[in-house]
Amino acid sequence: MPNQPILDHLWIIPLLPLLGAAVNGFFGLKWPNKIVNTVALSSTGLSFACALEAVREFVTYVAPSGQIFRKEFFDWIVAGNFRAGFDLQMDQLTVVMVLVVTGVGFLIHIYSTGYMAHEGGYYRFFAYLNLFMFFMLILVLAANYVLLFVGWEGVGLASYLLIGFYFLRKSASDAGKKAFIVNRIGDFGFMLGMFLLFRTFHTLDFHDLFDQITKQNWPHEAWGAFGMMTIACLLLFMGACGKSAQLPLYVWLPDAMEGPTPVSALIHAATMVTAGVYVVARSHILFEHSETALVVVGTIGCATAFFAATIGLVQTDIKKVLAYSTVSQLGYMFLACGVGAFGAGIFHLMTHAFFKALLFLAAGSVIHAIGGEQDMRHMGGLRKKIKYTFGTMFIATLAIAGIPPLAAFFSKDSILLQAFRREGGWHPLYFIGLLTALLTAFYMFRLVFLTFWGQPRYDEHHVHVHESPWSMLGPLVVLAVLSVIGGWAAAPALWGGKDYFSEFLAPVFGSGEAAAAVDEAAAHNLEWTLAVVAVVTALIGIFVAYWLYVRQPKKPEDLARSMQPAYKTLLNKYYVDELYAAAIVRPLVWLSENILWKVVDVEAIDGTVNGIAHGATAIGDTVRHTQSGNTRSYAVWVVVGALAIIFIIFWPALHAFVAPAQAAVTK
Amino acid sequence: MVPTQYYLILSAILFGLGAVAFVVKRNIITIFMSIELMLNAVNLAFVAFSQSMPDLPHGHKLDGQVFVLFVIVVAAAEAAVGLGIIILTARNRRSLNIERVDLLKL
Amino acid sequence: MNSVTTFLTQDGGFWVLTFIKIALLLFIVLTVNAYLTWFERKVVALMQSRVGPHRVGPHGLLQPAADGLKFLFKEDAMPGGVDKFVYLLAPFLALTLALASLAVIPFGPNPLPFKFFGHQVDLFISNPDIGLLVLFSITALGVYGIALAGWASNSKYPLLGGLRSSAQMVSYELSMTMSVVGVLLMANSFSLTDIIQKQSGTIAGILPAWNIISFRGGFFQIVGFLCFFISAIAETNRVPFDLPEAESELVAGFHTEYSSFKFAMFFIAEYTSMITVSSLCAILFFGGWNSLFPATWTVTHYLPSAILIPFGLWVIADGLKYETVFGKLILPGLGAAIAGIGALLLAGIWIAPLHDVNEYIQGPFWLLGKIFFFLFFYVWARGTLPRFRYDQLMNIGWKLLLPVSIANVIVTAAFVLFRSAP
Amino acid sequence: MSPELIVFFLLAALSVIGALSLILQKHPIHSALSLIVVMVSLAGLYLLMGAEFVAAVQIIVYGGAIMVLFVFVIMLLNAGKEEHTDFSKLAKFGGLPLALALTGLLAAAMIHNGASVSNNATPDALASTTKISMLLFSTFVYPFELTSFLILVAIMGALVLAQREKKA
Repeated sequence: MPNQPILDHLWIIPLLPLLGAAVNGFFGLKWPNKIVNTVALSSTGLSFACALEAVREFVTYVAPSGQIFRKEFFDWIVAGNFRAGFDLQMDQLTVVMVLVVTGVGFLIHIYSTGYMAHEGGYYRFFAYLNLFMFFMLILVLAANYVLLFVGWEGVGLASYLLIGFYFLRKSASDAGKKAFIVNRIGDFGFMLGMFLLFRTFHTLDFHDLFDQITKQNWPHEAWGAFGMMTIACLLLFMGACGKSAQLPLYVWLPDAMEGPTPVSALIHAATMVTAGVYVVARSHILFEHSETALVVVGTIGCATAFFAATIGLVQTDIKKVLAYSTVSQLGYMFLACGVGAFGAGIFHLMTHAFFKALLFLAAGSVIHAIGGEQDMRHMGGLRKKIKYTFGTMFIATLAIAGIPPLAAFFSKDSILLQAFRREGGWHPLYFIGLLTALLTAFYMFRLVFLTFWGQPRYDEHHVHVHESPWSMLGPLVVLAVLSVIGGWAAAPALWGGKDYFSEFLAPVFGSGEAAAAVDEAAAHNLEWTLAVVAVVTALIGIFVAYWLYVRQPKKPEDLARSMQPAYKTLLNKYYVDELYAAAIVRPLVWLSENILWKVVDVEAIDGTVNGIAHGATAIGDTVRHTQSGNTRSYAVWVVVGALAIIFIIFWPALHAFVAPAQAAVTK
Repeated sequence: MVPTQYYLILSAILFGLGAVAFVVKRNIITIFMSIELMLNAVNLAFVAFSQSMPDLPHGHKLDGQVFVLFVIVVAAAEAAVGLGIIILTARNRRSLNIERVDLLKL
Repeated sequence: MNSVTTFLTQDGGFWVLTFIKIALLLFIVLTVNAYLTWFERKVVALMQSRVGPHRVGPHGLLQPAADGLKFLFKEDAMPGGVDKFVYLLAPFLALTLALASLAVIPFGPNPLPFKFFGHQVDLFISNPDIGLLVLFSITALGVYGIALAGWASNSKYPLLGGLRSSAQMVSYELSMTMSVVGVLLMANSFSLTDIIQKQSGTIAGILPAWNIISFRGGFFQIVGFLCFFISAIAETNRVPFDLPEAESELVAGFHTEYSSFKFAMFFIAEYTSMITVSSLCAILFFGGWNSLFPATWTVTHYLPSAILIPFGLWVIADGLKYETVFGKLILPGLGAAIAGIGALLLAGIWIAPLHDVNEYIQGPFWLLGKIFFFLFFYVWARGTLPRFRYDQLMNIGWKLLLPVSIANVIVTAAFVLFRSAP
Repeated sequence: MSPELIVFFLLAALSVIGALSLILQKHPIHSALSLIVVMVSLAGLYLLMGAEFVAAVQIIVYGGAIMVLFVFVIMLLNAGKEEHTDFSKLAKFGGLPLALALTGLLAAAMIHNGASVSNNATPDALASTTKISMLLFSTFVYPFELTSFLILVAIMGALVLAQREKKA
């Protein structure tokens, strides 16, 4: 066994942020920002370093032998034949996730030191952020569903805390609650899924579980068949929908923008929301065994992508736009998973983490620059004033729009490719995806144009725009670089080379998608055509945006007026929130008020408790007369008690002692 | 050799007398003393049993006597605290008659 | 062989012997008590440059007798409204316990050379293995005499005196017991004879191996001795700890209401307990009957005669000064007797049996000498020291003596452990 | 009738008489004295059983400390004879028979179960003392330490209880 210090002590990676959180949370209140920074940054930075080292060790020692690293640290729950240990594992998928989480997380920590500098509750913020890091790492490193669920819930908690960071603002705290509750619905499904899995396989450990399935080659469930596997997958996917804001549970994510921008960047763009995708990819073996589940995943992903994109068209709040774009990008990832291209999904997850984090951070920088303004209608013409922010954000926008050779081009392209290649009625998904790409390019550039081009629409006397400090710009630059080169691992595929990324992930997902390639030449042409098509669509989108928002800035209003109802619908996000309110929330409230509260709680529960109390009082009233308060009467009672006890103890002896006498009497 | 039963019966009688005193006496201090009497009776039983035990290794024979020592210690502690309480009661109630101490009811 | 002798040769003889011994001891002790009072008054008088008793007999030697008669013939008044039973019980209790404690003190190493109907005659009434514990039990009970006396007198001052004394005795009993534990550790026994035997021999060839200076098998007990002696003085309610009978505050303390013989009982009890304590000091810390000199210095065996002969001669000379019959006859006779005894012992050099006798009395001689020394110490203290205030008394008892003696126990235990370690 | 039996019966009679007089005496001091008698005679019984150490401790602690404390308190509070009150009935007609029943029951049980135990006393005083101390510091060392702690607590409790309330 070659020495692999970190890999053998994998727990260090999640523990460091936890320590940071604890230290800051308990002692940070009195400390100056410097110390809090030191703690938070050092903890995350160290854990990033450890992650790098761990990955190095994994790649050098473990990966070549074609197996995964897996270690049980201690038993957490052991009940009967059920065991949930604190087991961590590391395989290629984990590698990607861990690097993304720690890396991007670290960058965002740095950024936050600048962004939050003037906020209250500084230490609280970093404590929460570190806490989030801890749970996220647990989530990605977990070697069984139970531990994964711990991380899953933990990140939910962290996100709740951070969305409600400005808890004095009602909207913020409401958003936090909303996120929490909506996630609960998903988690409900997730847990059911876990139970079902355990009931069937008697283990929740990834390794054993998947082994069982592959070894005793579990029957593939065809389209429309609702076998156990399908149900399990759907339940798991329900959880994923909650976490990753897919239809119909996406509603919390836009509101989550109430949190500080770094939070939106880290949690609600880069890492947490992708947990759903991660889970689906992690349990791809299950999904591959159920056609139905795959179809559902793909369709929902695709639908979400399109749906969110359409809403994104008309949003005016810069962060809201990004939020909806996040939702739609997540849709892409699920689409990828749906078509069985898990590798592509993860690939897009990674690139998306880069550019979307970058977008958010840049947006944050913009907001920071013009003093907290988030409405794009009050921006404009910032191009000159904040060069670096602009530059980085522009790169990110190009990236998300899918312009080669930037990251998202490759990832999105591969997703669409796989979607197209997939046999059996998947083409609609491909086309919707393409359309979504168009929309994406459009609204992203709408955002950029509205923000950076045209005349300033804020009053320049009060707001004086200033570039952000380097603590914020640094991460921007780094992320910009990443979102440029992030995708090149897959680039050679276009030139007949091989897709290194999916190569790397192959041990996890198997080379399923590679096998799908029929014959090399045809595949090649297909790839090129699709790539060109994608790029062209993107360009069209960009051009339209340019035409509408730079050439004739008046045009959009006319358009909006001309197609009033559609516009209104989009502006109000298809009235989904209202729908939920009417369909679910209000009935629930009514139920709890009139049944649960007025009947069950007051009548039944309180009634019982008070009844018991009254009964006790009544009995006491009758019995209390024995309590004369006279000590000697108590003494007498004591004697009686002693008598009784001795009598009971010695009864057999006494019986033997008395029996002969009785016998004598009876004679 | 005095048979052990004799000691046991004696201790039973003493205990009973202690109990009687415990219920019939009216002076708090005397009642307290009757408790001591009962303890003594128990000690007697302890010692009697211990000397009637066969002499095993690990000195099982003497466990009874050790217990007596413990009982005595506890009795001493009890006397200290109990008499303190009695002094307080006497101060507050101006009487040592147990019937005057009837605040134990609700 | 008649029935009496048979009875006596059976263990009935043992009872008789014991009875005789008790009677003898009582007689001696009571006499010694009586003359102790005389001695005390004389010494204190000398210290205060007075003459002291000198009317009744030469040097007031008959004073004790006179006092005794007075005690006997005075009216025995009993104050009204006393609790008769307890009032009478108290002095008996005090005296009995005081005398009883003498029963376990061994006065000599080996039994008398002759047998009493086949029963060996030891120089103690009984020598239980837990002698010291017995002593302490008796002293523990000694409180009642005083406390009950104080309570039964149905009078303020005695009550206060009784309360004080019981509190005082209970407090000092603690430190007294504690201070002895060191000796017990070194002797590893409760038996007084064992304790004495452990102290026989010499250290460094010349010094006596007495607990007070000896490191043998432990640690020297000088601290223990001081604690013991101080608390013993307090235990016996003697100056400077005689608060129970602090005249200035409490008239005469617990025995204010006692007159004539009942008072005498308390008196005798006090002096007897003085003797007991002195002998305990001698036994526990000063080697009991072990000689001050190494056994090899046979010369020192004639120390008794060296003291007796001159003393006797002086008595003769002194007696001749008087015109009274007493002076002319009795004192010289007494002196002659003393000197004669001394001479006989001295004659042991040449005459074997006398030599044995001389050897035999070495033990008792040394023990009695030490006891006498401590009795003198008592008197000395009375002559010199002022009385403590009550709070000072309690402070000394609880805050000084007890901790110190406990520390002494710990140190000694450590040393004993260290010594016994292989 | 061996001398041991004689001594036993003497001491037993003494103790029973003491216990009785504890009940019959009206004055607390007399009760205390009779209790002391009981304790001393019990100590004698222990000696008879060869438990010399326990006997000594019984006298020193019970006789010399605890009972002194009682007497002391009685004297301090100047307790008088106990007066009769209406509540005595309950005790007399309720408690007395019960207590006597208790005695009988106990005695019966003791006799019956005691029949099994045989008396093989080996009076070996000093050895037993040594053994007791061995036991105390080996087998029973935790209880021993606990009792020391208990005493500490008791001391503090007594102090707190008995101190005269501060005149603020």
